[in-house]
Amino acid sequence: MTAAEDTLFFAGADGTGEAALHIELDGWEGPLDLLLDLARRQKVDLRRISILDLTDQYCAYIARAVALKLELAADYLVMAAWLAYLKSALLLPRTEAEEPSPEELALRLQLRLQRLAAMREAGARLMARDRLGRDVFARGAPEGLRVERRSVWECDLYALLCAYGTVRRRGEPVVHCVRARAVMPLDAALARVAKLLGVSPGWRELRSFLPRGGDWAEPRLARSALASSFVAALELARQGRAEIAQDAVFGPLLLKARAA
Amino acid sequence: MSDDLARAVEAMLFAAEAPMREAEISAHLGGAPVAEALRALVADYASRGIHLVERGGRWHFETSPDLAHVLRRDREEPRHLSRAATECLAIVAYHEPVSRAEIEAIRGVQTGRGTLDVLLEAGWLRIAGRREVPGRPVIYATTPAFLSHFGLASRRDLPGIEELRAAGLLEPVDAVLEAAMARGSDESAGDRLAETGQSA
Amino acid sequence: MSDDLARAVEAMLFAAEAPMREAEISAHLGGAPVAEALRALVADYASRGIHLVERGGRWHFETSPDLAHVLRRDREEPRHLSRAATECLAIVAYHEPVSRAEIEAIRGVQTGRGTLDVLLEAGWLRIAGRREVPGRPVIYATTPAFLSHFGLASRRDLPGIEELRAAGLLEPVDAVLEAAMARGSDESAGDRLAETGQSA
Repeated sequence: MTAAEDTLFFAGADGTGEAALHIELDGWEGPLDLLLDLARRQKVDLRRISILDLTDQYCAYIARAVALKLELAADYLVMAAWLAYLKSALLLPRTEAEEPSPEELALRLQLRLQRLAAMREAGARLMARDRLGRDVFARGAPEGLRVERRSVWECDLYALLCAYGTVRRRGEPVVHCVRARAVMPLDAALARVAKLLGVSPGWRELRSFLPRGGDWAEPRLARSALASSFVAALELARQGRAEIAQDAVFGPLLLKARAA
Repeated sequence: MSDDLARAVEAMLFAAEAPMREAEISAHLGGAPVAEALRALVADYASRGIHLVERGGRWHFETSPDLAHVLRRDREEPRHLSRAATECLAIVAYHEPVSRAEIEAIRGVQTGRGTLDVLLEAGWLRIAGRREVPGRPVIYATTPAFLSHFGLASRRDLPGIEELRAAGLLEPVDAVLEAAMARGSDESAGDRLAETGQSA
Repeated sequence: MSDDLARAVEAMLFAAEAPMREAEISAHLGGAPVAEALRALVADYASRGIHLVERGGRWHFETSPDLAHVLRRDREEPRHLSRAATECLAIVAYHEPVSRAEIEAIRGVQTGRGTLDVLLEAGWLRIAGRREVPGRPVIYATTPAFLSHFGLASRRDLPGIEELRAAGLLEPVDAVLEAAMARGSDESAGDRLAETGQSA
């Protein structure tokens, strides 16, 4: 602390005071840091420190810094104001139900200083330990341990046989058989519907135009005949050779030849 | 051991990033003669897991040669054989001995060198010589390890083509799939067909 | 020494590039229990220039601290830590896990992002999750590398941690304050206030 003391009580002793104070302010990390330094100067246990003395020292210090026109961070000034308030509260007769009490505020400040001092001390002790890479050293050139990964391949007989099956299938020539499906082509339907329309004078249901019996009983062929005949009917209507009527939705489709 | 010089030499060689000459060690210790300390250390470590050795005039610690195996650890990692490798293995098993060209002809796909390497490494294939044709290609065959891994007494235990066919393994994928689907959704498929019939 | 297991452990820790957990050592040796061997080695090396030490549950060899002066020559001093960083490190080590706000509450000053970054980069601090309070602040803790760098077997070995704990200096101000205020004006508080009054 002696170095800090020197700078604090520079009082122009060596003519470099102004600069020293400036540097010193840079060196303090905030008001709490400065307060701890001042408290240490009381050379008593932090638990027995006088908050009032501390306040006076801090305020005097800040006042001096201001007189030297040094720029002070706002939080130094806030702390100064707060300490001045704390001092007045401690000195004035107690007002009723003041929360928090000035004693509590003083105690809180003291506890905070103790904690900061404890951590500063702890940090110093930590740094003074025998440190790896500074005081003690690990092996300079370790060979290193190697973990060699070895694959254990997994495969079972079923997978093997499936694979062989796949290979054999792939090797077989691929033959595509497209079976001709029995349908009624549109041309045939057109011819058939046109012919039947010509021989029937009135309305006739579309279904009555369909061929029956034999192969036509097969459902898929029957469906094809119905679809083709319907398209044929639409085509004839478009050509003006037939008329189509349907009385109800999904009702029977009626067909009639149109007088040309 | 209480000899401070030997302790210093010991620590220095331990922390050194490269082997050190006797003169270097001595220079670090203010010129103290270190030959005696080195000799003492060699003796100290003779029966330990670490030895102090001199190589080409430079000293360093190294692990005892008989412990090389503990510095290396094998870890087994189970891995599934790739489809390509499984197919190659199957082809060799059914057709051995075969060359790579023959495997490719049967698979209908090019086969990477790595695929066969995996099977050689797994110990399931071996190189069974060379085929006496132009180019003398290497031919492959299966190993006893292959038989025992797959639980086969001999290659004759591999199911024949007819058996594979019976097991459905040779049917085209579509047919097998269709059959499976039909079997799987019997009643619902039936319903659907009946419906279609009506609506026609 | 003729114990093969101890020799193997010795060689392994000697060759390892990083400190090893007892379980890792054991795994490398096929699961053999190594606690006994480690104890024997610690004793073997106690008076040598190299020591076997445990730091945060991990074992490694390092040079004896009393030989620092021999070895430090022509080695670069590890980067000097700023006062802010030293304080942060101490606060995290003694209070872990802590948030940045908690560090700042103790230091009474804002902590630049860079200060914690330096410690994270050095590998001495790690982010240990988030505190489940509003804002979910990140909390910091020390690493095994911190313990090994500062030669600590565990956080219990932090200098003076027991005394600090006993004195309540590791508890938040609020907690201690409440207790102190609840005690009311016991003698020490009375003294202090009397003193304060006098000095005014």
